[in-house]
Amino acid sequence: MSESASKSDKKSDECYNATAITSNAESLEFGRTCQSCAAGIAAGILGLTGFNGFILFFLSVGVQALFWNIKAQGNWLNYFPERNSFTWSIGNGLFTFVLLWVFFYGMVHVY
Amino acid sequence: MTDLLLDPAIRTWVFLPIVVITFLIGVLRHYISLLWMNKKKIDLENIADGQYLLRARLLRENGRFLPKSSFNSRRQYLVAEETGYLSKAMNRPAKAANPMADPTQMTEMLKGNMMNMIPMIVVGGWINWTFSGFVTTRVPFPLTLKFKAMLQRGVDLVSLDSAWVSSASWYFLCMFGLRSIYTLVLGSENAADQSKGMEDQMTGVATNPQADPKAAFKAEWEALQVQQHQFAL
Amino acid sequence: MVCENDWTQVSFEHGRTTLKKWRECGVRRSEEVVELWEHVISRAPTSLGDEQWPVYEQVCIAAFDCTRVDLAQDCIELLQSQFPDSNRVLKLKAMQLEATEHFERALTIYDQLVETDPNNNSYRKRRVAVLLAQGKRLEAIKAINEYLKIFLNDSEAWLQLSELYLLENDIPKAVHCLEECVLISPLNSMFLRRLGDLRYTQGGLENVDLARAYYERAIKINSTDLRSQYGLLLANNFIANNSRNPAEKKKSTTAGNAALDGLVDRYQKVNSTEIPNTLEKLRLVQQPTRN
Amino acid sequence: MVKLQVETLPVPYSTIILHCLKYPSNGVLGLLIGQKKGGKITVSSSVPICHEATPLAPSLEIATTLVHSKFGAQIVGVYFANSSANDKSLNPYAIRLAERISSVTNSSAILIQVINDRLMADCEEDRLVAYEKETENWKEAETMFQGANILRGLQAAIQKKLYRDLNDFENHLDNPEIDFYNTNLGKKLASVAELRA
Repeated sequence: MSESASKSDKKSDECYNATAITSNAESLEFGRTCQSCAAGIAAGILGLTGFNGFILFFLSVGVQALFWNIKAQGNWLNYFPERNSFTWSIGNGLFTFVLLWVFFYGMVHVY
Repeated sequence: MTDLLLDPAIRTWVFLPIVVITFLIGVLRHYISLLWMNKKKIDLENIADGQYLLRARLLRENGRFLPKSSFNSRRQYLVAEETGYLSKAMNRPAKAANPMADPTQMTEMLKGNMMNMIPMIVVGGWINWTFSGFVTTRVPFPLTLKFKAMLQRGVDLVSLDSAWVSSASWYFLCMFGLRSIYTLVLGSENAADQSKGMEDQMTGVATNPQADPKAAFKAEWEALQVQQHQFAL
Repeated sequence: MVCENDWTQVSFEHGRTTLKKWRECGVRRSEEVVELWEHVISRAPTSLGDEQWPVYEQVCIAAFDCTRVDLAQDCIELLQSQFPDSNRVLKLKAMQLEATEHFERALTIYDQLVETDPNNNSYRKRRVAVLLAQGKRLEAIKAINEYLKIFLNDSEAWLQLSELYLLENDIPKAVHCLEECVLISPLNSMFLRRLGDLRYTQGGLENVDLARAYYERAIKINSTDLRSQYGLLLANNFIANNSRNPAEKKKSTTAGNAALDGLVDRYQKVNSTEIPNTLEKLRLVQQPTRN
Repeated sequence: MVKLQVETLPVPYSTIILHCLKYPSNGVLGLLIGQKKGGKITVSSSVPICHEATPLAPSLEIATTLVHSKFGAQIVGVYFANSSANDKSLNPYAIRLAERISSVTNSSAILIQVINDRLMADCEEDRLVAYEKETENWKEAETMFQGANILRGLQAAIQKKLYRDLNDFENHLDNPEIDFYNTNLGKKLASVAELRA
């Protein structure tokens, strides 16, 4: 192994298996969707209004990231090019969260 | 904040149907696009273009696993002045690939837009027209007044708190919210929602070689020229 | 993987999953496929639902391999009735001609198939297979080169080409083909190990040094690959015996002995004692570094 | 130079044929173990090495070192079968391996070729043809063939599909537990009634 590879760029003989990355990304996406649905339903039924709803959402994002890191036994970089356990498709998650939040809030509290 | 009591009939006849309609339209669009995606007749030359582009990228990425001599011989093969495939393809006369002249290109683009924009506008308009004049639900988070005008179209009650939203806005909320649920139901790469298509267009991921081969070849050619090889093993 | 030897008493479900496994990883165990079909699956093929068509195709190809032309004929008729004008069934017919040595007629069908569907590379590969079956190795090499001009990222074709060059005893070209395979899938330890073998067979200090590098990388990817461990041992010993500068000699001797220890404890784990002590003979004694 | 007499005992004879039958689609290569007395070589057992048409140096080298350290000078030659049925030429890799063996055991090694189109179950003639190195080129040596009972024993073995238990050095490389000297297969073959010459 040539040691001359400078530490700045990643280990020079590192390369990623494309199919593995896509399947990992899909499972992350699946996890994110389920997490945001669960958070939305909870917020809706609990009738949280305003910011505590969003607090619940980001709390569940944190818990989700925690679980993912535990599953990856801490070395996240073995599975993904960069550390994105928090920021993974959070936009999508937010929209789904808001939808379900409003939906269940409407079902329980408005009608 | 006046607390309205909404007639439960709104829930059963407006609130729930909108969600169901949005979801089913997404599923419908997915299957229609599958039908319409006719087997694109890619002629051999485009395949070769695609393969050589992929080859150039592979050479750059994994070239470090080959000794210097074989890396250089391969690079030479690709970028040599007259014989290299990349250089030939780079200054190949631009065949009439521009969309205006090429009819098949036109129908492709039209079909793409048709599939995406029109259903969204039509259904939005229809919902707006049928379910106008009343509010469907209250949004649990406070909204500024600016939203009031947009979200309560057709309901011009000044005193009403802007948290109450009309059916059209609920439809748009469903549109964006259901996007990830489609992946649950229809599997990973589905064409149920049009926003994914828009994203691809913007990030250039979907530009296949036919669209602009010359630019892609030029980029690969330069990248290969500049690549200095360092045997990684 | 323990390979059962008798496939006649296997359960239907187990038979179905084995066939599926063999279909997916392209294993060539034709006789067992035919045996599985006749004794197990043929009892209720329709219960496989849609999966019966790929199974028929698999059994048909296996029947060709075992010269069971009768079984192959039945499969083709069934497939023909189900998919009247499908190119795949036509390809099976061409393979049948191949199996019965009518190479010319098979070639004409393949040429015709290539015209109708130029993007499908399996017809071109069948054409090369016919040339190989006729023993025309040089034409086969030319045909593969032609094929690779278009589909140049197909590692299966590169592997076949390197085999053919090896048969022509042209190792440098075989090395070139293997390097292509490594380029296409750098994480495949088999390509890396085979490239190491080729470099080692080429001989010469510089090639064996490259071979060692490839073996090291192959072991990094798949540490249980006995072949690369042996390769590493041989490469290091070769360098230790032939290299002139003492530092290199010392480094490769220690590396060689380390590889040897790795092999010995692999065999101890499998408690075979006879091979480890023969391997001990290959252990190099650390010559005092002469200054 | 009087022609060398080569006699292959029933067990190695059938192991060689079973090795070919286990891998019908590609050529095979293996080592011959036996004694050399005067002008007569008796092959007492055979070690299947690989089933690749183009075996590479490392696996051959390891196999020869292992077998040499176990059998010493008893290695008498190499057997091979070409992958395509009608290819009668001598396999260059087998020739090189035989030369390597004669240099290692410093006695001339023999080469046994399996005639592919005689592998049909019902064929009566001898399936093996032996060659010996005569100065520069390989000349056919005289093979002693015990005829009938070997073939009947062979058919019984093929009937019992014994070739599926055979393992060569390549399988050993895939999984170290596999014993590529095929001791238990040899016992099974010896137990086949007809084979007891």
